[in-house]
Amino acid sequence: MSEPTTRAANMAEAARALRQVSRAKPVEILFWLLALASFLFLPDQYLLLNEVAITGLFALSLDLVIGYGGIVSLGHAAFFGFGCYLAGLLTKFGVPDPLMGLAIAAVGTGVLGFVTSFLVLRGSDLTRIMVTISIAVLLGEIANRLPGLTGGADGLQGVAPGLLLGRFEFDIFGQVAYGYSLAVTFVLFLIARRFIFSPFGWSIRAVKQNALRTSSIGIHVNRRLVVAYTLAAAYAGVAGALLAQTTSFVSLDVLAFHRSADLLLILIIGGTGYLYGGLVGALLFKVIQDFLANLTPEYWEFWIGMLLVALVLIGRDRVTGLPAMLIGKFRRA
Amino acid sequence: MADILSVEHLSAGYGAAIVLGDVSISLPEGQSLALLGRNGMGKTTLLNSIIGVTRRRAGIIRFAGVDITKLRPEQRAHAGIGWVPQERNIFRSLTVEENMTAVARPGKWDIARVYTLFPRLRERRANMGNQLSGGEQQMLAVGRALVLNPRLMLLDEPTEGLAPIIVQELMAALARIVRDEGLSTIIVEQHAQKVLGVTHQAVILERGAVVYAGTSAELQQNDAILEHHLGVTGKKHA
Amino acid sequence: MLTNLFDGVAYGMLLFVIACGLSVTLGLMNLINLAHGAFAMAGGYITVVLVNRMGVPFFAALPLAFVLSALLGLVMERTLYVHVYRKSHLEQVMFSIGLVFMAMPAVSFFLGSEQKFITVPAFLDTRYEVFGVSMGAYRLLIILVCGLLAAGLQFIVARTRFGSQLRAAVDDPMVARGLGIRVDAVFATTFAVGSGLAGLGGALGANLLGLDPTFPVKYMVYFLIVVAVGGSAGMTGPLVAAILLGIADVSGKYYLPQFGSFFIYALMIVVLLWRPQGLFARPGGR
Amino acid sequence: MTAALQTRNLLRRFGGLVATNDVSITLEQGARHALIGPNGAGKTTLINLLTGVLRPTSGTIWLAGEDITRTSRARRVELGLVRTFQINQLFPGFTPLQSVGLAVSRRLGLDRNMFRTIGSDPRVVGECVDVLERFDLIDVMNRPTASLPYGRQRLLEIAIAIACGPRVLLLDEPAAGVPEGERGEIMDGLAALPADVTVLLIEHDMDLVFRFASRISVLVQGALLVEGTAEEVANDPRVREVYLGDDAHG
Repeated sequence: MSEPTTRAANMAEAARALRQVSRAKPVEILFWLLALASFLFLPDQYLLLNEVAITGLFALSLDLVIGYGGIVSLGHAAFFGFGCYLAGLLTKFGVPDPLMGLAIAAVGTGVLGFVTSFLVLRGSDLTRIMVTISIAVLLGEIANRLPGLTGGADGLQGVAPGLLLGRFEFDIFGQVAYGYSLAVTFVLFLIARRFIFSPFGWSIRAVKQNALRTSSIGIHVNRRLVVAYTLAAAYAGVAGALLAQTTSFVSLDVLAFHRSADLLLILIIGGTGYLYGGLVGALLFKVIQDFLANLTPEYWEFWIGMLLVALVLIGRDRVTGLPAMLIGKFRRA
Repeated sequence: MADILSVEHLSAGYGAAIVLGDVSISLPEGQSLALLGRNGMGKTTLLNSIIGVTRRRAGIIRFAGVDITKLRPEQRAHAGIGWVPQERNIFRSLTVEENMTAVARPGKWDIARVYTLFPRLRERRANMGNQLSGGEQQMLAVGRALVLNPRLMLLDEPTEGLAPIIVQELMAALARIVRDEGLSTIIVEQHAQKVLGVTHQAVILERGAVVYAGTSAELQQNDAILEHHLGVTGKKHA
Repeated sequence: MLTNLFDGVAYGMLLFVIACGLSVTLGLMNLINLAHGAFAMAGGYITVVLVNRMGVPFFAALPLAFVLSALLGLVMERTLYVHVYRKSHLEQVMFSIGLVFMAMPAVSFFLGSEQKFITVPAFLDTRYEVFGVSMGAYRLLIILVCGLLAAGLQFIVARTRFGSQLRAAVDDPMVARGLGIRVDAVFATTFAVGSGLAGLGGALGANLLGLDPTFPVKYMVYFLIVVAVGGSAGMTGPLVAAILLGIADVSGKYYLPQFGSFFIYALMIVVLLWRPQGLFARPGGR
Repeated sequence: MTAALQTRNLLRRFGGLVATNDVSITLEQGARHALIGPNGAGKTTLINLLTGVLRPTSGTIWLAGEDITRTSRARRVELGLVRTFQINQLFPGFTPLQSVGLAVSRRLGLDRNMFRTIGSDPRVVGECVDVLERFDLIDVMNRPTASLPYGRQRLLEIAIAIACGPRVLLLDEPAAGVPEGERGEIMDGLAALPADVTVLLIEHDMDLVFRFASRISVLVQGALLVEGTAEEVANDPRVREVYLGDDAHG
């Protein structure tokens, strides 16, 4: 059909194009260098940064569900809270090792995600929203009704994780805590990134774009979504476990509706479907929240709500398109 | 007589797909036009563009001398275009009578007159839209367009999938509306012979373009053109 | 037992009046509006201000709650909601949650965050014993008013030209437009009336459901259940769903208090597993 | 020789309506077969039955001698029965290369891999280039699908199907919605289909049908009216009647 040389060139070009998508871009490396720098040079902010890292991981998990799987969930806190309680209880019942706790929380929450995925994957967007909210509410009710185990409304007291790697103690300044959360988030991010650019990950993105076509090329759509949902649940569980271990406290609030809703806002701020949205959004959200909470301690939610409404009405593309446009101009110049 | 409808250089489709390219047709007031062509040649898209539910790329549509290109579908209906969609699209949770009252506008066509035209509908007046046979649905779709009291009726394959006896009844009613009432009408049909006897004008569409425009009487006599554009041979230069 | 049934029916009818507007907005515009409860809250607080602060008689305040909530709904629909119909469900969810987040602090800023009670006429505090069923006068009033409203709505939807146009627009918006039905106007009207009814329900139910700034979130799922289980094909589905929900919730909390609202959520998940498109959805419906 | 695709007495009812009525159709290996018929003749229902979207009320479907009447949709694709759609079903955010790459990965059984990147297997790259060259999409392979001209998107629709490695390909109106100026590309694309792939073409454009197909089946009201060579079908009085009206020479 075409000259052998053209074919070779086409092959090389195609291989390059396929590889290039998954290659780390300089801005990504810069991002993680900045994260490392924050650990080295911002000791005053460890507590806040720890929260950012955990929330970022949690939002990354929701991004796998919404941004890649296309499933609208309003109850993702269920997995976060489940992992949180699981890790908290483990330290009380003989598994003080943080990493072991993390692993068990991941597996336990993954199982919960796997089981509930079959409820969530049925029905329309509305049904999904309701089922996801309900699962979170149900878990909240269970936690509330079992004060003997969970401490009920008073929260789980006496969470005491052991030494990290058998050497580092969680200090009150949060240095070990932040380092730990950041490292875990980084590792899980790398895994997620690998996953997303694998053929399996492509197939999940394909489902979101066009489920009909995806099934027509011979891919079992629902099985793919079950895997994505399970993985995301495990990630959320790890994020929750990190919170329990680094703050030594678990309250009913980890399962609350506003956590799921805030998480959506974080993704809207940061953008869905490119993995960094959760991390960037978490940072911006925490900064905005901090700023607003100082300004109007009781009413900051109002401004968050207004931000949400504005982002939807103006269109997030136009908001985030601005920096991209400027960068583009800068590059061309 | 002035044109009730003139379509000028219309190009339209759905989403990214372009079905019509540069189509022009016109119809004098009081006349009827048969819009012919095989399946998938753009007949329905042209009708849908006149009522305003496609994506227009270029061209204008004038109705009674007024440019209606920018009007929304409901405004076009109010201006005097009655539509019988291809799938009939009877509102299924409305009764036969409600299907008409919901859209009726004052004028000489009221529900009583539709019942006189289609006595069958009177018997079924309290039935829900989803309980009707194909023929009844088609009669209702025509009646529903009539009570809009339009100046132009658009009928999309009114006989498709109906039993011959129903087709006869329906065509007789349409002939009465077109001939005796002088209502301007466009009828989309795949089967030329069914409508050429009823209509004044005929247009054949092929792949989104007009390939024949003339009187129905002429076309009826022209076996070569009928065979060429509507038959199955498909030989371009037969 | 019967008393529970009675209370459950009152509760369910209240949920119906609040949520019925939601089912139409979902069916007609495919709009997921999680902020619907905020209109109910608005109606409740309007009544609090009118009755408790301005001394307006309770029965005069109720129609005012309807009218003002409806106006609020109309303004919001024309200025804000109209821009999100064509957006994705995710964006609709975000948008309406944003509205809820704005509504809650706004209310606590102006009116305080504690629970409010509406001063009702004394005769509504009495209870009647009929065949051993103890019936509170206030709940009787709710059943009466909501029953009349449900009947009125049923009449409007089933018998009037407006109702036919509404049903036609839900069935097939494109063809309805093509046949001259002003779908946007029908929808705006419906949105306004739905908001007004939510407001009226919020006013009537303030003392029963508990009125505080968290109201829209607390009952969000309840309203959604009415819609998701009842379907959007007509008024009957949501009414039956609301009454079943009311009875289930009241008896659940009475007989199984240790489970709280656990029962109702579990029940809903089971129902949606069994019929993902709702109990009363018509086959092939949207 | 076993037929590539065969149905026997396929029947599908919707309530009282018989949408597909006792259809028996046989496609030989490598056949170029067209299915024509007026609107509402049941062509879409037949495709849905063949691909497993609908289950037949009665009757049997064989793919290369294997009974697939009850087989799942995805499994039928794995067995080599692939379709295209009348309305484009593409991945607007992927490039043509990525779309084809996904289909190729699936066919090579690499799609369950979670940790290799999609282009790391040279077989995938090679097959992608084969398919893209075949359909003349190489020059746009790295552009987002949504930005391609409609004619190119139609070609990609077929290219993705070919990348699935079909033994039997169902083409649902490949030229629908393509502007006159871009039709040539579609014709070329159809001509470029591998000779060993059996093709069932559903199309209204008779030019295309007669140029492409060696055998034609005419479906009317759910039932097969005529089946034969292009010549036979074109000259069959019953077919003329269906297309021209009740009395073609009245």
